[in-house]
Amino acid sequence: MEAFLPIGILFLFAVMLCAGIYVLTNLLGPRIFQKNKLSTYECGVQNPLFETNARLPFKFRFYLVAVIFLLFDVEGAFFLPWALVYRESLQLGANLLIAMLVFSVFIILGLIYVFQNNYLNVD
Amino acid sequence: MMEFLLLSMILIPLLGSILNGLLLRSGSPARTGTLASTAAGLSFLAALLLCWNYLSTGQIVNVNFEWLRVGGLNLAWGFRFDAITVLMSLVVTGIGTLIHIFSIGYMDEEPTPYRFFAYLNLFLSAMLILVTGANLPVMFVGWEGVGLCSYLLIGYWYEDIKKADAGMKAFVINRIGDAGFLIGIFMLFQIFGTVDFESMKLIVDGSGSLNVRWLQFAAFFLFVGAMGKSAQIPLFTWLPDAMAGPTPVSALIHAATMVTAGVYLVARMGFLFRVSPDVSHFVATIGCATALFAASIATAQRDIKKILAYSTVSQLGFMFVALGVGAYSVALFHVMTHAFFKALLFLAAGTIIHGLHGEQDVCKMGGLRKHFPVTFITTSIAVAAICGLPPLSGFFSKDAIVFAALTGPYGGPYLWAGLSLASLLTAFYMSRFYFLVFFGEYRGNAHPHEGGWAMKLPLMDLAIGSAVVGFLGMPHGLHVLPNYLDQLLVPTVPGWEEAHAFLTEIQSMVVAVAVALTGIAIAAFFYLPNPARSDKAAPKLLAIDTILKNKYWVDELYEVVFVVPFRFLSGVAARIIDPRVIDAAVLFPSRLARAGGTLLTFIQSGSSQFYLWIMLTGGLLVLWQALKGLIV
Amino acid sequence: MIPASVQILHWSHYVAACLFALGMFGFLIRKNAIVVLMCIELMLNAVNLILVEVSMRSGHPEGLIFVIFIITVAAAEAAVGLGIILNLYRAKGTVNIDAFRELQG
Amino acid sequence: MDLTELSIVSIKTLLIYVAFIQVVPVMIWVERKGAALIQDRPGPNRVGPFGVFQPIADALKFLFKEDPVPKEVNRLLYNLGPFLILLPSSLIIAAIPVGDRVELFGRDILLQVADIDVALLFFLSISSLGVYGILFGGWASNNKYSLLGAMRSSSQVISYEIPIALSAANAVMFYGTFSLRQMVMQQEGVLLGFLPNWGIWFQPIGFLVLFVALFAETNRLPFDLPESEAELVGGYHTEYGSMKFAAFFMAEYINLATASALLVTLFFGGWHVPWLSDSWLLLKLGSQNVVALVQVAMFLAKISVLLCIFVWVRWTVPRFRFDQLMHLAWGNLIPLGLANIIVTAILLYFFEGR
Amino acid sequence: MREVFFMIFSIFTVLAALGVVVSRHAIFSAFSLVLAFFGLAILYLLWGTSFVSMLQILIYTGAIVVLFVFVVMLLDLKKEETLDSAKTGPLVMAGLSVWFFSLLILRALNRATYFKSTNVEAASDIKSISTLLFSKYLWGFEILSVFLLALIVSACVLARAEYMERKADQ
Repeated sequence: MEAFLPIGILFLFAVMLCAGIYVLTNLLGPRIFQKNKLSTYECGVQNPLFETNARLPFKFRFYLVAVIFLLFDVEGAFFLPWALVYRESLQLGANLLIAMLVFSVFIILGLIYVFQNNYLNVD
Repeated sequence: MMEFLLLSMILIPLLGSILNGLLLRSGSPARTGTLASTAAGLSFLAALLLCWNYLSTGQIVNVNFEWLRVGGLNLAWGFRFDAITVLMSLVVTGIGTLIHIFSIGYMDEEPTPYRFFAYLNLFLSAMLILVTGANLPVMFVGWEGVGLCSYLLIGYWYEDIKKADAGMKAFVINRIGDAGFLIGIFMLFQIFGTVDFESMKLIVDGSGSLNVRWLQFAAFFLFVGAMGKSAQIPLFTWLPDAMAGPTPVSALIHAATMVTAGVYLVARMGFLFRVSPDVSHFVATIGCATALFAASIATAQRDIKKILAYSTVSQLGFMFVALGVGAYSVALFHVMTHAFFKALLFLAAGTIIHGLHGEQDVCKMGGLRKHFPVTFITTSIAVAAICGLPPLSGFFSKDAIVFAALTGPYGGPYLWAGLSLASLLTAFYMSRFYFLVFFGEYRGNAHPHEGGWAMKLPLMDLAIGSAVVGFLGMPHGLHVLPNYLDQLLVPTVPGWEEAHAFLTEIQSMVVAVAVALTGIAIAAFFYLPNPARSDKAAPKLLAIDTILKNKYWVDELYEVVFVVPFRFLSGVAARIIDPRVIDAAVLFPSRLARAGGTLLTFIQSGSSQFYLWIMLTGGLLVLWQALKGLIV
Repeated sequence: MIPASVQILHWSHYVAACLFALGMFGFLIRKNAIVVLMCIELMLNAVNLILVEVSMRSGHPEGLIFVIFIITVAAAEAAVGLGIILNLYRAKGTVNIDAFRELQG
Repeated sequence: MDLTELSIVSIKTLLIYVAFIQVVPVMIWVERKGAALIQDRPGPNRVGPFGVFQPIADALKFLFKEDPVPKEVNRLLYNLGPFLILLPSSLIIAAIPVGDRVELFGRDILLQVADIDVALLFFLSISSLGVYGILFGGWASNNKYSLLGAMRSSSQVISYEIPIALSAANAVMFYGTFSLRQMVMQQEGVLLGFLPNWGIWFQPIGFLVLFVALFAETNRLPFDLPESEAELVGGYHTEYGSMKFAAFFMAEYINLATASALLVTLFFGGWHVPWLSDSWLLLKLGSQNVVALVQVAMFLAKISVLLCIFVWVRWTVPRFRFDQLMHLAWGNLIPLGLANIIVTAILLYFFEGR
Repeated sequence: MREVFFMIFSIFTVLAALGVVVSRHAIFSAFSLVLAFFGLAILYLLWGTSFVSMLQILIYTGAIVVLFVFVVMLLDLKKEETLDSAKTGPLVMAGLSVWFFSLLILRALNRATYFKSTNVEAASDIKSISTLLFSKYLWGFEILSVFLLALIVSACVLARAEYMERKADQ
């Protein structure tokens, strides 16, 4: 647990840096606010439609990417502890290898399913 | 052999009615009529043989079948042929057969005659069951059968609503009487433990220690039954309306047989009435009142059948007076004689109405002696008989009753006076009828014609019968012929010894004849010279015409006293009690359930968080209890 | 309300209890389906915390294995839950829980 | 933890942190010079000799520029955006083993911020936090383009996290430990006579996957589609002015540095001088501190080589289309990483299994 | 020293959790959720399980909450009024009862015997956990893989990409 103390300290320094940046820009930067500066940048195209609701109608694909990432991330995370103990376990026989092979078979099945229905062709 | 005869006597008419009514159903009156008449004739023949056997051997024929064995009651289908049954069965079957023959002619235009004849035969067998019944329940079966047939026959032309109502009225009023009769039977069974005539007779004659008060009650209720059936004061209104039925029916049922059932009942139970003085007094007074009352109404009636109906009621009153005073044999004698001449009168009326194509109003007739010669002759004999002129049967039986009223065990001068007045009125209205119908010019507009021989023959037989029958029961005083009837009936029916009175028998006879002649004279004075204006004259003088015409408003009285309140009560029940009380009681739980239900819908609010909240609190409570012991 | 002898009880007990309470509280109060799911995650984490604390203090590492499994299940729950919410949103155009009231008597 | 130790540690972390921050201006200069070299133009040479002070000029420019905050912006998240990226990238530095150890003030100080036994896992976790900065920044600035840009870049970043995890798992399998320091320890000396004992020879594919994935992770050119000027007007940081905008770039360059540091520690022997073992060095140079100095210099040299490669790749390789980019991640890198793990597992079994 | 950190980060986590429940807009609750999980990770560190805390950050904060933020961004939610006062009464009570209930449970656990051991930081490092995971709970691990496959299929079907796509474009 002690090893994580420096990380805390580093975190503090990082926070100080960010606060510094924030404070400096506010202090030093000039404050000349004009109307068009305050409106969101639409590269010159004045389009009332965008004024009101800037939130984009949802692109469902992005949600799908996130879900699939979540599930594969979990599966990936399982590889880590496995990798750790794999090398010693070899002395005791190949059962961990087989276990992982089965595990990766299912992951591959998942991948194939995802690709077959091209859920991920994010345009 | 004799048992078979007894059973066949009863069952042949039943067979006839079944054949006619259910199987053959032929349209022509001749064929069904002859079948029905032969059935009646055979039954009459059986009755004759049985009577001959009884008269010759004195053997009382008894037939018993197993009927009911419940608790203490041991009922049997008992049929018995003793003295009284001799008389009654001869009257029933004899007159029945004659009327069957008569109605063949009467029913010639009817579309469904087989129905009429089936009912008639059924009536005959029911009456015979009643008459030959050995115990009260069997008698009651007959009693009900007769009531049913009277209802069916009165309402024979059921298309006409008035006739159907008349039938209904008769049946309902009879039922009231029957209720009293039933209560009487129950009380008798309670007292004697048996309902068989013989055993009851033995108990009453034998032991003296009977509780008279209960006997009186039983007797009274039996008399109520008799009143219903024989149309006495409170329950007589159905008889005049019963004239709605075809005339032969009136003749057979409402003159000769059924109405006398009540008399037969009291006579059969004579040993009981003998012992209960108060009831006898009551019977006598009711009889006298009915006689007077009906006679007075008859004087003002214009419908020929209504006159005869009220005369029947009054004559029944005479018979009940005889029963009331204790002269049971005299009453039965009058039943026989009255059966003959009243049936004759009705059949004559039938021919007249048939001839005039349904015309029943006396004032529209007149001078019919030319058109109906046979009917004229036979009707004159019958009128003479009913008025009580000496040689004919009516004189002997009616005078015997009048004399018995004077000298009977429970008789008295007031009864005698009442009866004399009644016989005066009887003479008056019968002769009024006689003069209006047969004398003066014909006032109607139909052209009268007399029926065929099938209709005339019974008239002649009955005429002969009503003339001759009187000699059977000659009163002792005349010493001409022995009183065969008393000798026949006295052993089975309690006799009586004359009490000394201010008039001897002969003197009472002389007074009776005088009364009859005065009655006829008054009628002749009013109606003979000018029948046309006749009706307006006589009773109007006495200003009671309207009262008599409207029958003392008795029907309206009943209407007001019974029908209106009953209708009001049922209305109230329907409008108020039923919805408010009964429906409310039934619907209340359902309304309660619905209310409860809506209360619960609050729980089903649909918001899942609410459901969770409920689960949470519930779970917490359970856990709290579970962990209570463990931690706190 | 709680008797004094709780020295064994540790800060993280209270944290776990608070987390669970807040999770349940939010779960029952909030009308937005997504926040409800977040509150469920909170509750699961409260359980994780208890498991970690108990397994560390008792020296049996099985608790940690449990935690790993719970984390996967939580991931599953989030994925499917959000999928369902998306369908509900597409059906009713809103994520407010009160809009979905079909399950009633 | 007494006070002295605490102060030593804090000074050490400060030094290392400042060192990594210095990378940013250097990188700016290298980037510009490199781009110029590739595009055959002189590049910045006005400010100071060879434009060495150009980065400082840029930094000052960013400081003094105005910082316009659009109206309907979600204030809290808008301001937090850039810092949410900067914080994780600076935290990652803690896991990098810069050098071996130094004996100062009688103590043995490790030349790395924190020697935690789950360093690689730490690296993975904290790098996954970087996504929030992009998401919140893009969403908060209430701008259609920035939202779309945020969506795209975050989906790109998360898609490339999985190959990193897989290649990390591969390395862990090979080295048998999560601690980067142990990994570096295992890469000492000479392999097969003529090769420096690096990890790359054992897992070339692992290196390749990690190398490409790290490019995407840092949004470097082939993968900098999300905020590419041509298409999306600047992606998720369009609405940010002055220093906040600069913060994004600082974070990017720090990420770049840590990524290359990770590559170096995992595959290029970390702070080991190639072919020479530490003991030999200690003999030759006498005191451990001098050896540490040499090791740190070697570490920096390796990192700078990689950085130059990054810059070189950025200005030569054309940009990926977004679906190609996703396809690369899900279709190529992940299966490759998986296959790599399976193959190495099987090989290890044959070589070492009984 | 350690107790101090415990206290700080406990309070930090609880406040963050409160933030999740109370915040007006879903984005803020998501953000405070991140902070809460971060605080929890640090708590795990304080208890000594570095592996679990890293896993917590990697999966919970790094993937699940990202998914939440994605969805929140997806449904452009308006600012919603969080706590309608009417409902707070009973539900505050619910919160209290839940807290009390959890304490009850914990007290019950405390009474359990195996708790008596001192807070030894036994085999808690990552290697021992991993070996345990892949020896005793290997089957759990395999079942998990099938479970995850099922999840992928179901998540994709639920998302029904092509249908949503058409729907969104309308």
